[in-house]
Amino acid sequence: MASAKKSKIASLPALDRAKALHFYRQMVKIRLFEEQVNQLYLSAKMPGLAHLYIGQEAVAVGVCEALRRDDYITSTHRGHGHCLAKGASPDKMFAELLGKVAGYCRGKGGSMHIADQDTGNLGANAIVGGSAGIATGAAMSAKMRRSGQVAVCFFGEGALGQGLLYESMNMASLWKLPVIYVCENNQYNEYTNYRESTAGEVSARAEAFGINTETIEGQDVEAIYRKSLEIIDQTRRGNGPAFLICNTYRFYGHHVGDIDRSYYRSKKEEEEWKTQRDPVKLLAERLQKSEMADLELLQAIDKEIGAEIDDAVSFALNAPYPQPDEVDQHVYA
Amino acid sequence: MASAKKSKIASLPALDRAKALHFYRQMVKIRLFEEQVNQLYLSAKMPGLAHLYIGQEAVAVGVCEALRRDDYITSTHRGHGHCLAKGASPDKMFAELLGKVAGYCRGKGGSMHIADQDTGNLGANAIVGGSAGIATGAAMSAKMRRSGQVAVCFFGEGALGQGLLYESMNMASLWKLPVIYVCENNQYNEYTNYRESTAGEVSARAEAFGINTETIEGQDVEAIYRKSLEIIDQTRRGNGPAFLICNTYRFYGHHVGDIDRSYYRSKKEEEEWKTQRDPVKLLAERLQKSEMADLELLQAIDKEIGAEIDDAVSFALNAPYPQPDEVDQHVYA
Amino acid sequence: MATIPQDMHVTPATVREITFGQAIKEALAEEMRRDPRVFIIGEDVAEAGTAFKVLSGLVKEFGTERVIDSPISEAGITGITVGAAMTGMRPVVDIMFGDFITLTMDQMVNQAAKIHYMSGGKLRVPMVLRTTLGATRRSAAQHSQSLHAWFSHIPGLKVVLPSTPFDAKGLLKSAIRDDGPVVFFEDKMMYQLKGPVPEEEYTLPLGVADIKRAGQDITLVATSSMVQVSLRAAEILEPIGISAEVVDVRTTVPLDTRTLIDSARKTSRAIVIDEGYERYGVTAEIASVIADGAFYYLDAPVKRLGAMNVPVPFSPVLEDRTVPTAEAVAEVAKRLCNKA
Amino acid sequence: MATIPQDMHVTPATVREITFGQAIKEALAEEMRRDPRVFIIGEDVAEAGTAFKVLSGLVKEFGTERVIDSPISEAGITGITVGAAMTGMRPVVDIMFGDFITLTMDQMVNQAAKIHYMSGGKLRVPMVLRTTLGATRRSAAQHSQSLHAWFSHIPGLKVVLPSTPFDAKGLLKSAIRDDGPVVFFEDKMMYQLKGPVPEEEYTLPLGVADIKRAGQDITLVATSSMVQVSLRAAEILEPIGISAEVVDVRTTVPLDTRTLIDSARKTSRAIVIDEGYERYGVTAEIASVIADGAFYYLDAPVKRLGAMNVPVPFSPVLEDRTVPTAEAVAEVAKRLCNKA
Ligand SMILES: Cc1ncc(C[n+]2csc(CCOP(=O)(O)OP(=O)(O)O)c2C)c(N)n1
Ligand SMILES: Cc1ncc(C[n+]2csc(CCOP(=O)(O)OP(=O)(O)O)c2C)c(N)n1
Ligand SMILES: [Mg+2]
Ligand SMILES: [Mg+2]
Repeated sequence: MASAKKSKIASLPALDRAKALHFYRQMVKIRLFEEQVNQLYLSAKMPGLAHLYIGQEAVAVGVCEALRRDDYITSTHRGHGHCLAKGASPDKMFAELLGKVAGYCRGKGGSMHIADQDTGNLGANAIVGGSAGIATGAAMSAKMRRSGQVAVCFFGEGALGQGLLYESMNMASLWKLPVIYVCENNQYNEYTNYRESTAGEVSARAEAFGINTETIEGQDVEAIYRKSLEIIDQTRRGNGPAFLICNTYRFYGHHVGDIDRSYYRSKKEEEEWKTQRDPVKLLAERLQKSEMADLELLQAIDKEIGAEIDDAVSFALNAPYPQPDEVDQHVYA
Repeated sequence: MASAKKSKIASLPALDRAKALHFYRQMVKIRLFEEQVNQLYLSAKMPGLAHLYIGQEAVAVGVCEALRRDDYITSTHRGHGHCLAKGASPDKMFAELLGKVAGYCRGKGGSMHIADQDTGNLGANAIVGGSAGIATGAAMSAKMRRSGQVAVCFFGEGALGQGLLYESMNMASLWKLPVIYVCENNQYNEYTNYRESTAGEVSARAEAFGINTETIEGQDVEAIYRKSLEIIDQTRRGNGPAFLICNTYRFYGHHVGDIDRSYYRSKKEEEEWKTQRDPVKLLAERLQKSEMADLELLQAIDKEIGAEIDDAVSFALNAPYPQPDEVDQHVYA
Repeated sequence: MATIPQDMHVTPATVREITFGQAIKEALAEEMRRDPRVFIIGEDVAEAGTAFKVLSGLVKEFGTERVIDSPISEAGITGITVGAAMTGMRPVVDIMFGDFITLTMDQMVNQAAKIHYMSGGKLRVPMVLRTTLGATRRSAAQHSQSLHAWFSHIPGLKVVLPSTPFDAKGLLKSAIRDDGPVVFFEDKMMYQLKGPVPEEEYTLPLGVADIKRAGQDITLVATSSMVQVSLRAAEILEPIGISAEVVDVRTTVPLDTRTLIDSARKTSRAIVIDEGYERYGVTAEIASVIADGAFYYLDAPVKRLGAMNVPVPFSPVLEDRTVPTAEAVAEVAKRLCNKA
Repeated sequence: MATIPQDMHVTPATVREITFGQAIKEALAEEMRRDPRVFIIGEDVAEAGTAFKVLSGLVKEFGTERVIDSPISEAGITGITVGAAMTGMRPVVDIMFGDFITLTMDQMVNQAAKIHYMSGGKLRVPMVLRTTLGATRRSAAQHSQSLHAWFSHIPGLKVVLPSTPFDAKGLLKSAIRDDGPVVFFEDKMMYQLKGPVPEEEYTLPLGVADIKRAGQDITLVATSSMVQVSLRAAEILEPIGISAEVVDVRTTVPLDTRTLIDSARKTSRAIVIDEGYERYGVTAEIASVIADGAFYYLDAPVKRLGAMNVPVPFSPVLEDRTVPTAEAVAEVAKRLCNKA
């Protein structure tokens, strides 16, 4: 099987049309999902806050498309993209965001804690860096069970400040665990540029533990997909953990309430990324250039997915809340 | 002052005799102190356990001799050597080890918690890696107070497993704090060889944070002293933190009760270090070769210090215990 | 500048209404002006003024050398704070959500709390750890806890839980001047609460409870967010002829046992209300101190209301059931007074 | 293989005397044989068999794939344990000294304890964290604490405190088979204590207190190390005509409140003894549960004896004053029974 994969990579041609269009669908799905989340917040229909993934879609899709359905991921407070990319359905996600019983966690988790074991999603985590040990442990479990699964630990560059990450990488490297640490460097820890919080070179942090480390452009879904296939394959064959740095950007605020951002980053910077480095636009252009799709087709897809998202939202809006007496259920397994 | 130091380094000749003999005295003091600790344990006169520094004397002396009296150090469970090298007196140390009120901590701290602010010793620490933040904070304080002090954080290679160390190094590098991390790699974390617990290269762990890192032979006090003068001077001038790796060896057990060690390291390995890489013997030989001292003089020094240690022990043995009602004093400042 | 005794009434002339958050900021600003050794370190405390915007503007006055943005390293910044405090500074570390103190426990409990004692009284750790507590912000299980019971359990730490802008300012100033480590918990939901605070400088002593409302029939002992809840409960009880005394403990360590016990002896009934998990929480200590100290005066068992013993759920319909309400407190009070 | 009800007496024929440490090792070995998903991870657990030599030999039978020596990374190994437990394994993580749980709090409290609830009951974390408690080993402030009150405060965690070899084995086996996270505290000073343990396999349910000695005049509720202390106190009280009932809570969560309250109602007096710091410790919860549940039956206030509220001092003359002794318990009992 592993060797089969290898040949697959070797022979990998220009992304085939079906796959390319599927990537597009997935990225559009995340984009439109998050725009709806923002609307739900602005219209005061969503309790609490949410952290939008808009601008980073290529990372979640590029990496998750290279995974098996039974492979594991752990995610972060900015987790909707990872969740969708791994295969979750928008209706149950919206239901969770609105605290409804039809949600993935029966409304108990909310935006920062969506988990879905059916797609290998071990859960978003509201503790920065909090899932580094969990993902590493899932990889250890996969190795012990000889299941051939790998675990991907998604985290923002802010988690480089958390000691747990280094403790985990050390053990992953020592024991050659099948875990891939995916650092999404969107340039900011909340309201602070990562250069003010991060000494030295990010790549050196993982290389120091003897971990195979790669840095790539985070807005190019195809590049991320190809690189992911390669390192995931290596990791799956028992060559030990890998560390992937994807340079990207969040187009909106740290959370939906972070409107005035001028004190920590310039409008100009935001405009540049939105106009020149939008991962969805970039893929759409490539699809048209390579004549895999014309504008019409892409617009049809947008429309179709827009409708799916709208249905998901109304499903969630109309779904019932949990019975109050559920409050003390699921404390002990 | 700083520049004065610089010229001092540049012009540093073969170690002058007075200094060389002083190094010898300090190393012998640690050696004999620890041998007495072992005796006190074997004769059941010391409560609890202690972790002997024998074999590593060159590190504490080489580094501390390059420090100002008002510079700070933090130490570990294996801390007697650092404490003596920074200027503590054996009598109050033995008193502390025996739980007497004349001890540095009035008997409340014991072997793993000796602190002595008069010599800048912020305390030994029984939590592996537990003082990484404290030393870094002391350096931050020195910088804020513009005191010109530096802080040295002594720790064993086992502390490389603790996330706090990485969190601390990141901030020390970001803010160019005057802290020197001294990693004493004595090859073992308790009963496990460090290679089984440490992935990659130790030096890369600090370099990853953009920290100036040096690895040296830990049994050569002169080499350690010279290298320390150099990096401490750099650090003191505001060039940021440094990381010094000293490869060394503990000649006896992890603690005084660790007698049968064959299951984790060979007699042969121990013998090689004791016979060929004993830092005290190596210095003694060098002193004789360079004709700074003859055997007679060295033996006289041994005898003199032996007497000092014996007096210190009997002082401690005869000293009174704290009054029982001291038990709830010093909980709140 | 005098310490204001709990019973003193501030003369109206000098008073203005400010929010709880402003009171915190004023206390920090005044202490930073007064003592150059005081500085602030934490995540997004400078330009951003914290996630709750409580410190907005401080960096303008004191600069980034004294209002320091840190990496996301709770253990590291707490350790740095301990080391700085041991060597001549008086740092205030900001831990954004109380849930994150889980990452600081070794530095606070094995280091900060014990260094003075382990050194036989030689070393001192004059630091303040400011953090938050309180649920019902729809922030779910990892951003809603009130974990002050943990620190209250540890000898060597003092623990402050203010319930009004006036108390917050006076207690924070005392915490900063204390020669040992103090943990200061702020209720996130209270930052906008307004209250009278004098223009003049003042401090409030740590270890002195405050009777927020005098009463005869039952004693409601409360902390932080639950003080306001208890005051509302007292209003519900008033019309039905139950006069409730509301005692704010203000600091769980040192605990003003005398005031609590005296009030319970006077009223013969007591309920302890706190937003931490009820089981093994601070209500247990306070209730057992009262049950012991007022044993021969009590007409009914001391009751406790804490947060429900469940991780804090996200869904509003569930979360609202986990925190004690004025109505719930009033119900228990009625039963104890046989008026239910 | 049947669960042994607390009152059952094991038939002598099948019983041998083994130490507390051997009982722990037997429980682990039996569960590892029975279930391939069980493994052990910790510092020096393999060849060294832990710092207390409790696991000596396990690595011979199960190999280094199932008895795993780790780096000195308490947070990391606990996190790995959580992740492994979520994905089909049943790990047992060894945290050498209870003082080091300070480093595991985020992984245990924000992750392990909440994952089942936050996922709406979908994900499970069947793991055991084994650690130690207890002072008087002359190990000073950072190696002598009994911090079980912290975990007992957290919904989602179960907390076990065995006091005999028999209980240790039966409770550890149940902890390993539990589908959620369980924290298991072992008294360092008890590892050499011998007691009867049947050859036959058995488990003991979590949440069932055990009356270790029946009595009429006063109830001594104790945990872990303090159960033996209480039994000795009962012997001191016997000759002077005070019949003490000793109740071992066995698990602080779930807490068998029924048994505790019934005993106190029967004897009309109670003392709660535990080796954790007294203030805001487990004695507070248990005492207030009894004071409430037995209010109308008590002839005297419920008293508490915990460790003195000071960091544990090194000097033997000081350390010995910080832990409750049989004599101290007996003194309090005499006063409560008006025989002092
Ligand atoms: C341990 C911890 N500290 C602080 C926070 C508050 N916080 C939430 S998100 C965030 C910034 C995270 O930045 P990054 O990891 O780069 O992720 P991004 O938000 O950029 O996706 C912070 C500080 C937290 N949730 N957990
Ligand atoms: C946080 C923590 N974990 C575990 C221990 C137990 N312990 C004491 S010393 C030690 C080994 C330390 O090895 P190293 O850092 O290399 O120092 P060395 O003993 O070799 O001087 C361990 C695991 C501890 N004291 N603190
Ligand atoms: Mg970021
Ligand atoms: Mg070592």
